[in-house]
Amino acid sequence: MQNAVPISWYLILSAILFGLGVAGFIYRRNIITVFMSIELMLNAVNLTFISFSYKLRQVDGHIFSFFVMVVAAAEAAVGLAIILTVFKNRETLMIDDISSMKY
Amino acid sequence: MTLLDAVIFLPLAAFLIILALPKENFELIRRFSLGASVVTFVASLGLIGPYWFRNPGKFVFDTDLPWIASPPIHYHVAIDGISLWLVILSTLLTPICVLVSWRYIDKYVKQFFAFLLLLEFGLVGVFCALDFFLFYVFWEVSLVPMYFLIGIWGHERRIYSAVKFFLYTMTGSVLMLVGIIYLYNQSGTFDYPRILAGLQSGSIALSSQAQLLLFLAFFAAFAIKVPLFPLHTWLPDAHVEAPTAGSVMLASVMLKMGTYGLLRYCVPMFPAAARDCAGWIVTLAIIGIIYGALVAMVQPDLKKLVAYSSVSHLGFVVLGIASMNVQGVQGAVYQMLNHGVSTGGLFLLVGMLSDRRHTRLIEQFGGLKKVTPHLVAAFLLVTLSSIGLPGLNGFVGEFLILLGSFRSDVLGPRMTAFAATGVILSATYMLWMFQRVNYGVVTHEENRNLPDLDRREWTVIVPIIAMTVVMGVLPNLFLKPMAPSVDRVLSLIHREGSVRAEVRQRSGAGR
Amino acid sequence: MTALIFFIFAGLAVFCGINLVVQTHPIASALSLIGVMASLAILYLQLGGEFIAAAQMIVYAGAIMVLFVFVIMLLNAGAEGPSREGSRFAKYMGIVLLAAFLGLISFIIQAMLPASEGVVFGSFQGGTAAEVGRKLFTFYLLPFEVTSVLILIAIVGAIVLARKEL
Amino acid sequence: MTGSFNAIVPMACVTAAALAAMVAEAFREPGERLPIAGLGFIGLIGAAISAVLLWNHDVRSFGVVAADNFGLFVTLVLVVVGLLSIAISGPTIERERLPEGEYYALMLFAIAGMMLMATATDLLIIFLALEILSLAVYVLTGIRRASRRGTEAALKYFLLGAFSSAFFLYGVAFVYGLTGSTRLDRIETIASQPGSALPLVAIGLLLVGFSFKVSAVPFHMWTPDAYEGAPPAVTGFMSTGVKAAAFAAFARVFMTALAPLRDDWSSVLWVVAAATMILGTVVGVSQSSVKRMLAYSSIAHGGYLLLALLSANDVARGAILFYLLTYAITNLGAFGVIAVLETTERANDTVRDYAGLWSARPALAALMTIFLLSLGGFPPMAGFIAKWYVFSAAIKAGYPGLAIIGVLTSVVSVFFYLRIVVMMYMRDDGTPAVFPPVPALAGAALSISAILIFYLGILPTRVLTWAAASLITRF
Amino acid sequence: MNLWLIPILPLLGFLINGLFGRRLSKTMVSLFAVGSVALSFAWAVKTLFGLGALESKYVEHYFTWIQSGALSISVDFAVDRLTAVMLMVVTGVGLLIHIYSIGYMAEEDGYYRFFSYLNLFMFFMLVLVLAQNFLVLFVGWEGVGLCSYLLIGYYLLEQFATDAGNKAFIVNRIGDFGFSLAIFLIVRQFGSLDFSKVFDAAKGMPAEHSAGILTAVSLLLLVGATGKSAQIPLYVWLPDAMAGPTPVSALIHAATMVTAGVYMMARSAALFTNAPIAMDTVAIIGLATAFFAATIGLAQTDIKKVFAYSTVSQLGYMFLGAGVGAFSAGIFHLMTHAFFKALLFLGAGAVIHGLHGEQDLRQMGGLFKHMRITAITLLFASLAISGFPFTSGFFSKDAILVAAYAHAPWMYWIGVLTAGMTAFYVFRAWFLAFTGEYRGHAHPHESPLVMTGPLMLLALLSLGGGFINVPHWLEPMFAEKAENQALAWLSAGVGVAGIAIAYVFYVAVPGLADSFAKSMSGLYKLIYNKYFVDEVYSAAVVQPVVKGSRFFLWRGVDAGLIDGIVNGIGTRSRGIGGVLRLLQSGNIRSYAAWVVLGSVVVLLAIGFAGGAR
Repeated sequence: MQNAVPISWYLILSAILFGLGVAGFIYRRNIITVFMSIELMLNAVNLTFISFSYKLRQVDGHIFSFFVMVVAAAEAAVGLAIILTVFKNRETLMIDDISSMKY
Repeated sequence: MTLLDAVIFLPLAAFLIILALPKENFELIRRFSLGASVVTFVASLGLIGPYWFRNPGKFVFDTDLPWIASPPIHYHVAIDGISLWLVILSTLLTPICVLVSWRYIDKYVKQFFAFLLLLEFGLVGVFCALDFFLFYVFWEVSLVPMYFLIGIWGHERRIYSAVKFFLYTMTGSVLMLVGIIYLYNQSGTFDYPRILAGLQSGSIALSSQAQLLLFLAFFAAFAIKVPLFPLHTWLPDAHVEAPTAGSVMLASVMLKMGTYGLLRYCVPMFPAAARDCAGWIVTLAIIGIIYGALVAMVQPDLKKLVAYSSVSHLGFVVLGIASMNVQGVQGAVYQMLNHGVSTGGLFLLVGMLSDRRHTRLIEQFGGLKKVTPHLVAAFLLVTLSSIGLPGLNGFVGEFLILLGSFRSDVLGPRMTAFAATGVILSATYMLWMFQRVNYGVVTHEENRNLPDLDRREWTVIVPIIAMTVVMGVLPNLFLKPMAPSVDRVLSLIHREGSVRAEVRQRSGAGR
Repeated sequence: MTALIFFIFAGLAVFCGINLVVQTHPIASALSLIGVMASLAILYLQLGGEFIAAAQMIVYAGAIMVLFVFVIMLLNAGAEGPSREGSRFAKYMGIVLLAAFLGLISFIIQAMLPASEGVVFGSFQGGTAAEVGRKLFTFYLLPFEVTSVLILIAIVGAIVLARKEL
Repeated sequence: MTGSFNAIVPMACVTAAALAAMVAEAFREPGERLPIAGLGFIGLIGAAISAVLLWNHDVRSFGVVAADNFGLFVTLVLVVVGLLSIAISGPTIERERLPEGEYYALMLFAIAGMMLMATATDLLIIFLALEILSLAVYVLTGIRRASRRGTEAALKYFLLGAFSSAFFLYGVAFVYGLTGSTRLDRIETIASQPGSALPLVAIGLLLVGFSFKVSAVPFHMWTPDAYEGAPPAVTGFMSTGVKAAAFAAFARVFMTALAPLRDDWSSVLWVVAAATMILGTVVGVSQSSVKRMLAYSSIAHGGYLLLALLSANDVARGAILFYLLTYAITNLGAFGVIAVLETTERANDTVRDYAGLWSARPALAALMTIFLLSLGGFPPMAGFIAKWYVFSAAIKAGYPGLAIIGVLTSVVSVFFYLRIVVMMYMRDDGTPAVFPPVPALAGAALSISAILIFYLGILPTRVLTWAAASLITRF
Repeated sequence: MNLWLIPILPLLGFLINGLFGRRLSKTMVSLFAVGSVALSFAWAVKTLFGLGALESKYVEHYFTWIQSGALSISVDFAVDRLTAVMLMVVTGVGLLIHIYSIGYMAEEDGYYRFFSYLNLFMFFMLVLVLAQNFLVLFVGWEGVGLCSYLLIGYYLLEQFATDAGNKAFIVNRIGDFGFSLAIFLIVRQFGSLDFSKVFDAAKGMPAEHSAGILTAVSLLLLVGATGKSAQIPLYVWLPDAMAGPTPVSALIHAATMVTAGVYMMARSAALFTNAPIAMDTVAIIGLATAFFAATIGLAQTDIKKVFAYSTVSQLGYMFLGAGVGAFSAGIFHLMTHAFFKALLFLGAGAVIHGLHGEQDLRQMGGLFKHMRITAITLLFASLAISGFPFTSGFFSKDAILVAAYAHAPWMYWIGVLTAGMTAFYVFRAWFLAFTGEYRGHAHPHESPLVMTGPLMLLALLSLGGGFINVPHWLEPMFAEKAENQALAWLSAGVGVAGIAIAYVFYVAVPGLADSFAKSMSGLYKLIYNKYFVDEVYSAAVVQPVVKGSRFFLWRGVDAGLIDGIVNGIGTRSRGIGGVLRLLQSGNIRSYAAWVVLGSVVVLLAIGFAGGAR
């Protein structure tokens, strides 16, 4: 197949998505969006795992990304709970407002 | 378990026991500390024995027990004729400090005396340790109680001074720590005699650059402790702010850790580097002598004056060590003791004055001779000893040091002449101070009814006076036991062929 | 065909990713994220990850994102207000760093796999539920059990933090 | 591939204790007091016993958990961390009326995760363990739900933690891609092939992930905020436990699997270690909150550990372990004092609040002094031996420059430890501060810590021998 | 022979009075003080008789004082002919002055203190004299300086007295600085400090080797001697030293201590004689001092100051003697000077005592009828110092001048001129005090016998002391020559002329002196103010040193520079810390940016380190 997409393109896609996640983390001001950016980064990592798995013809990568999903779920539960408590305390979700401790 | 171990650990035991004493019973605590320190002192006198009768010149009371298995760190202590006297100096001054603090310290009495004894433990340990690791431990152990003594019982700016003292000395000592570790990595041992033997035989091969760096690492620690110009500025602050006992221990014993370190470790281990640096060291020492004296002259504060005088006096000691010949080194050791006695005495007396008047400013005194004749008489004697009047202790040390430096190829006559101006200057500032404090008419009403020495203060000051006279008249009592050890150190210093032949001949003539 | 699918869904994923970053309303971002996930599921499928593609849709898009949306709704989070004083460092350095980071990673990937093979749909079929299950419960038994603890912690943690009374 | 289960017995004990704590809490009548902490003690002691029994047996389970001496030593350190943390948690739980069962359960879960992390020989397991302990600690950090600072700390810690986990995971993905495995032995095999193509990006990303967890500069930013906001017992717990676990894994990965590529990462680590030591101390100087100050001190201590890690010789392994142990005891002691001093009305957290502590609570002041001096590296406290060991390793490995930076920064750090000492002893003026009474359990824990500090400082031989014997097993 | 008893006895006196004097009655104090010196004198006499002609040195060894390497310094005492002279002078004159002091000090408080210091002085002086090596000599040397310091500052309520004490000690220290360097040089060169060893070695040195080193040693010793014996440029302390009680001025600052420099040079003659340059220097310094001090003495109005400058001047003579090689003449003059100068001071003391502390000549006059014994004894002393024929001064001074003539005639002429001035100002003082009308307000009275007795004894010695042929006695030690009767008479004549002029100025034509002074007011002022030397020293040395130390070294270098740097490091690092902590902005996004920054840096660095693998 001449026009097949090389595996590295998948990896670069994942890198782009990872970068977008990082950008979201840095540029978004809503905590929940920031948290979602992390999920985007994890997705990007998953794509990397799957791509490598394909290249290696192994199933292990799939299992790794499965674990990542589990971890993501757990993080989401805890993270959203933390966000809830923060919101209860401050009535805001703007990340710039959560900076009372500094220096 | 030798007598030396007992001398080292008695203060520690006393420290622990004091911690267990009830803190309200001041009298018990005081008496106990006095008793313990006196017992330690008496025990330490026993250490003279071997030096007096057989005088081996090598280390005696040698205890070498494994402490930490790997890396091989030993509890290795012993004394030779040099450390012997410094140990005795420490043990002598501790009971004196206990006595002088008897009434002055009225809060946290228990802790004060505990720290004092802990300090003694550290100081004695420093002078006995022959394992670098152990040495460093003692070195730092002595730092902490002194820090508290200054910081808790000191005067107005005590905190600044305590912290300054602590950081200054610690900066030096950590560099020494790096040096120690490096040396360990090269030699596989912390044992000082073994390292020395290795360096001597060449089995521990160090490049000359490494030697120089190691020398400087050790030197940094010791020079700060001495203190050598321009690293001295912690000293006036610490002295001024410390309580009397703290000042005394600091000046009399603690500064000697620096010079002792130079003499015991720094120079014998790296003689070539020492010789390379000798010019610089000597220059700094001489600057310190003159500078300390000049600055002392214009101090308005008694304690500060004495403190700067210490800078000057310790400059002499360094000079003696740097001259690397027998008179210089013996003089240096002797001057360490002298300075311990004289400056210790000065601090005691200044402490007594400031106890009475709650000020240390010279201008606040005047005319005391009429009010407190005995105190002033003692003051005079100690002052004279400090300015090196022949017949008193200071003279012998200064004489030997200057003689040594005069004959040394590093220094020579011209440098010595510079250094000797310190003798003139010391007379100037001490006598001027003495005049302003004691002579003339009483200018401040508060001074008119100051009490003279009481019994306790007599007890404190008499040993000092006795020592100044005995050490001045019979210096050989002290020089003879140390002589073989000094010779040993010198033979280490001059072990390499790099000494020019004529120089050796010249110093050989004097040996 | 494979290439086409890749380009369509890769493009969609990148678009949704960008949208996530650009949108100011969290719901929009959440929906974009779901879009990314869906696109990626297709790509997973293309790479032979049947099971993982399904899990992506069910677990990730289905469960996790629902949780997000739920919380957004619960907190009634609106669009971000006008930018307040935030971190200037982050604002200016961020884009530079990001570019540097991306460039580095891409360069390294290219350098690492200079002549990588093309992806052919169906050439790797180890990603079925059966394969995954077999390996998961033998070789990866311990990690699997460990995740149970992880989830337990998540539950306990969420309860501790979010429960009502006290 | 399952083999023996023995290697996971210690963490299983702790997990069981955690579950028991949860169950106990669930069945607790409102207002009833249960000795839940006791369950934790039992579990931890069980872990300790099993670890001791496993000593020298080099057991491994599932191919991914290695109960080698290195791991077991860290396990024991973690047991100590756990025991002390639980002991000093009492006052905070009492005062803040925290859910006791959940609190201890989370703490025990976190310890189990830490133990797993310390003994794992597979990057995936390390990642999972990392998540376990992180999630538990995030929750513990924010467990004072009503506290603005506590929740802010939890949020910061959580967001940044998750962010850096993603980096770490990305690194794992690259490692996997290049080696086809996440097992350290396999990675090492590949890494040691000449001209190995193990991607440097993988090393870099792993380094970032670990650096974040050990709060190395510039990945340390979360540390002061999280430490300040968390309850002091939790701060003590995470500054020691998380650090110990992370360092154990860090050391295991970099000193075995990636050791063949040492040339590639050593210079980076050099800079990171230097920056960490310097920044931790220098910024620590200008702090006024004790917790924050100790946070920066903890960053600096991380720097010393990095120095040992960088040295990567046989001395260094022992040094890391011994340092972790002494640091755990010392720092927990210090945070224990902080925890004891905190009241609902006053945080008693600024340096100034310590004025006159000596006259009010002499024993507490003495203990704090011991802890601080040990942190500063003063003989005959354990901290000195630890530091000395680290510098020894560094000099042996040919990093005298770093060692000098290390000793000098430790002087600077002494400056800020002394500020507290100064306040406690030397500033006696002003209104007498109100200090709460010391609970018996916490007091005992602190005293035992102090004794241990002296024990390790004066007679360290035994423990040093153990630490030195704890080589990371080659697979 | 137990030489040690000679110094130890006064030391015992010192200890007893010093420790218990406060509780003893004045009688007891005097008993111990004077008794100890008397015993010492007696023991000295007995010893000297026992030793006979002293053809060779008699040495007693006691113990090793300092043993350092090969250098061994022991405490030895020795007696030779030179020492014998000194012993007699010191103990004899000392005894007389002690006795005198009983009366003079009777009214002072701190009586015991005075006597204990005086006894201590005797101890150190005797140690100095008896010493058999340089270092023990140095002990005595500094010890007498100490006592001088203590006794000058005896009136310790007076600022100027204690100032003078400090000045004396410090200026002496400057001299001792040279002395100690000389000692070091001797040790380096000869390996010993023992007189016999050093001098034998020096004599045995070939001339071409010896000149340089011996010159250096001698010049350094000279520095010490100028300090102790108040020669240019270090004489400034002696006039001020008159702030002490008069017996002190007599004993220490006239008869004994200040002559120690001369003694020391005579003792080291073996070194000096082989160092011609040093000898010339000694002579020139001595001559210059003699001359300048005499000129200052012309215009002083304080009776003690007059005698003080005369002491400086006379010491200059002794230096001149030593410098021209006439050591025995120098010692001879030392002895006679001890007699007549002690007498002058004691007499002046009697006058002051009789006038209740008045020292200003302008407040005296016509005292002859009130205190005849004092006046007559003083007259004898004045004659002696003027070199009036057949008085003691005639013999000794002329011995020096004759020797000077043999060395260089111009020295002789200056010496003669000085002798004339000496006669003038001494008699000026005598005339002003005893003749004419009493100008003061006190009630003059004669002193008690305990004071006049010593005066009379000393008067006898001043008159007849010249017949003790010291040069002959010392001949075995110092080879000497030079006899010239004519020159002797000439200088005696000049002396008589000086007396005559004084008579004209102050008795025959009163008022002449004042108009003369007015006509040469510039010169007069210069002389009256002692050439402003103290002021110059103060402005050129003392003030710069003090101010420089205070403002430059202490405030500038110590507090400013060094502590500035140290504290600067402290504040700077705090400052750096303060800046670095600002990075910790509290904002999560910034933290994240840092993480990214770190990652990029790490990746780049690893990339570079790994050679972009």
